[in-house]
Amino acid sequence: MTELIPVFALTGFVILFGLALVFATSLLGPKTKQSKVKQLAYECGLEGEGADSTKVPVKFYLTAILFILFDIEIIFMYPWALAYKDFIATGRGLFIFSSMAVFLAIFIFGLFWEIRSKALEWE
Amino acid sequence: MGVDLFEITVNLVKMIFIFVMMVNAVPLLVWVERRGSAFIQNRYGPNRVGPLGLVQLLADAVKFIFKEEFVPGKGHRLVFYLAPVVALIPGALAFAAIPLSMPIELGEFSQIPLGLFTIDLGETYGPYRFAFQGYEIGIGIVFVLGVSSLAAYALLMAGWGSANKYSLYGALRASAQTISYELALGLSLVGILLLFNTFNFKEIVEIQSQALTFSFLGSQMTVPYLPNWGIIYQPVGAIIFFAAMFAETNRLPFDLPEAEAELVAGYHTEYGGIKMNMFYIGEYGHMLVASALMVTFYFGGYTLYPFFTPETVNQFWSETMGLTGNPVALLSSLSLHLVFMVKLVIFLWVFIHVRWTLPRFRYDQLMDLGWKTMLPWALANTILTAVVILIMRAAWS
Amino acid sequence: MLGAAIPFYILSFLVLFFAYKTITSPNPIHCALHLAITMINLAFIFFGLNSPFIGGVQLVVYAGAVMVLFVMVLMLFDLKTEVRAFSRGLFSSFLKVASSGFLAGILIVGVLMSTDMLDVTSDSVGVGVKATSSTDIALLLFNQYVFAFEVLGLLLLLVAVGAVAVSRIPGGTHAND
Amino acid sequence: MPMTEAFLNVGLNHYLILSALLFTMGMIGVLMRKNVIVILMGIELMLNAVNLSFISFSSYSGNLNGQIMVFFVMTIAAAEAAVGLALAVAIYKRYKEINIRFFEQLRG
Repeated sequence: MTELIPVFALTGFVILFGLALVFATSLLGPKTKQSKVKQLAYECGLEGEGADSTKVPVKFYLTAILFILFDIEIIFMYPWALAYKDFIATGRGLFIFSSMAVFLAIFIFGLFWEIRSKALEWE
Repeated sequence: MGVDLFEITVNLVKMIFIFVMMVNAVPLLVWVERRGSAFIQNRYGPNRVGPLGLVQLLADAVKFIFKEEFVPGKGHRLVFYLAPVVALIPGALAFAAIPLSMPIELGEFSQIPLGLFTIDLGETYGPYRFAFQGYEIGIGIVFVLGVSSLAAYALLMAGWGSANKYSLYGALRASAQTISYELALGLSLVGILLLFNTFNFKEIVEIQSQALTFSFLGSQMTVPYLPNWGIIYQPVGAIIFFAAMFAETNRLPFDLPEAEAELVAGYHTEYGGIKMNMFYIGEYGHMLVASALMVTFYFGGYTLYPFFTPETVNQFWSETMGLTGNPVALLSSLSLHLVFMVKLVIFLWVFIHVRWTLPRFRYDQLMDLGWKTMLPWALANTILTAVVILIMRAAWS
Repeated sequence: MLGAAIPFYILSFLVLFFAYKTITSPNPIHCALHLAITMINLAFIFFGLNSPFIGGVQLVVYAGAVMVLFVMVLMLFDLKTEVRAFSRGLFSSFLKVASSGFLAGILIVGVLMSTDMLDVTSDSVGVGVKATSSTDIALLLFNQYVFAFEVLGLLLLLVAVGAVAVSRIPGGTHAND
Repeated sequence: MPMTEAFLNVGLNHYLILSALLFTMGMIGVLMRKNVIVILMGIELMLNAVNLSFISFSSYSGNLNGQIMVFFVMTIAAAEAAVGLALAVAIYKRYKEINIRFFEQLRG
């Protein structure tokens, strides 16, 4: 665990730095009266209902779901790429290639199915 | 982190120095960006405050800190305040994991020579090995990918914490965009992994510091005077990586989240003063990381094969300049760092130049480009690389 | 010894604290953000346990993808802070917490009693354990688990198809207003 | 002092106890919360607790199979979260409700 101490130290330093900057403005900045009109969201001058009531297209979450699935498939390719030459060196290159070829065939089928089914269409 | 006080101090100072370097690069880059855009558009840019307008940066920084504090009335205070702080983290953590030069290997020493006089330390220190980076992480690539995928939180927190519809919409757009392009980004790196077979940045750079060497139909081929750079094997991968990095940094031509005409200023509509500036630090930090990764993966990192490699630099300082011991290690590391910085600056300029050259995409074009063009191309690149490696090695081994 | 203990205790405190916040915050978005911090800390615990690759995957997959999806979906819903976040019934809640606590107690006592029987006592900390390289994992994965790997690919395809199909169910955040 | 010794000598026990506590928290979350999405989060917590115990056993016994298993568990957990959220969104779109109590009344 000791090799992680620098990472924690840097994270802590960055957070402290950021908080210090944020608090510096609240200390140094001018203090004017806050009014209701001033605190309105920068929209159209009407009182907003807050972002909570915004309706957003479902497309966004569909994109996120498809991202997760493809992201995992890509992460699976990393160890494969790492061991590729080792397998070739031991004469099992065709095996490792075909095992990924099957996986990639599924991946590509999935990708083209998504494209054909218009799941990735933004109008 | 270190065995004695000296090593711990050096490591801490080094880390903070790298972070401060990132933070300070921001005003400089903003200045370059403003002057550069003015140059491209045949204007002057900031030129009043100080020589070449350089002091303008200082004036801006002071102005940012003395701005009034503001939270939208319906906003979620804590999330609103924390979002800019979170925006700083991914860039800083990722940049600290990238080697900026070769490690400094110090032998034992008991005095510090400073030109004419020397400081006697009294006792013997060393030997030490200081990596020229914040910290060495064995699985560098996965770590950097993981850390920079956290950038989506800052956007989402900013958008939601502001309680503003423009902000929320901008945040959703931004995060959908970053995650879409992360796929092409991750996939383009598979080609690099296939070639170099390691997650470690330092090993990747070391492989690239030699002459162009590859196996051709089972026999080892070497091309002298050409560096063993990733770009030579992976031109398509490099282009996809660079384009995806543009989208990750949310810069033009991919700056849809803050498309002024549609969304005011996107997720930082409600932010002002230093808090908005912190988002900029995050963005420019991402730019630095992108350029550094580009240099490390495809352009030889801190080496430039025939002229600047760890061996030649060592040789230059020890034989040509006649130095021995620790100064050689120190100076050769610093000169390689200079090589890295030159490459980094070139890529940063490309980032800035592209911003003022290309028009903005429409959102559907942007998503189409990510999912339907870049992802298939990255896949094709991966398959082609695998097939070529198999043909060049397998049957003849 | 202390160098390993301090990060462990800091990390486990953070993990438990944010896990606690995850299940108690009334606002679901806060829950999701707390859970994301928990995941990041867990990733660092994995790094510390000589499995850096799994730690990195945890960062990329959980913290970078799954939790982003959670946060996005919660922003999609117009969820006000839940007035009553917990299910009602004093007696049944007490029963639930008590049985969970009982389970935790059994687990902890079981751990304390049984690890002595294993060959991996605290004496062997960091001594016999060699730093595992990611290549070893890759070799193992593609030597012994190729079939599981292919099946997972198929599973992910099915999930993608299913998610698209489910998202086609009529109604919509736009439509009904 | 054997007590401080046991406290400072971080070993397998410590990780397993952490995992047990994490699992319990996830379980309480699943049992007590009403929001379906928060319940999914509780499930993620429980899965992570199990991953932690896998990893600690793998690390302390030097057996890599545990890490592979965690890799698979993560994949399945992510797939589960994706499907679960898709269903939650679908039901929410139809009925404007994500209370787990309401889900009990859904028939055919």
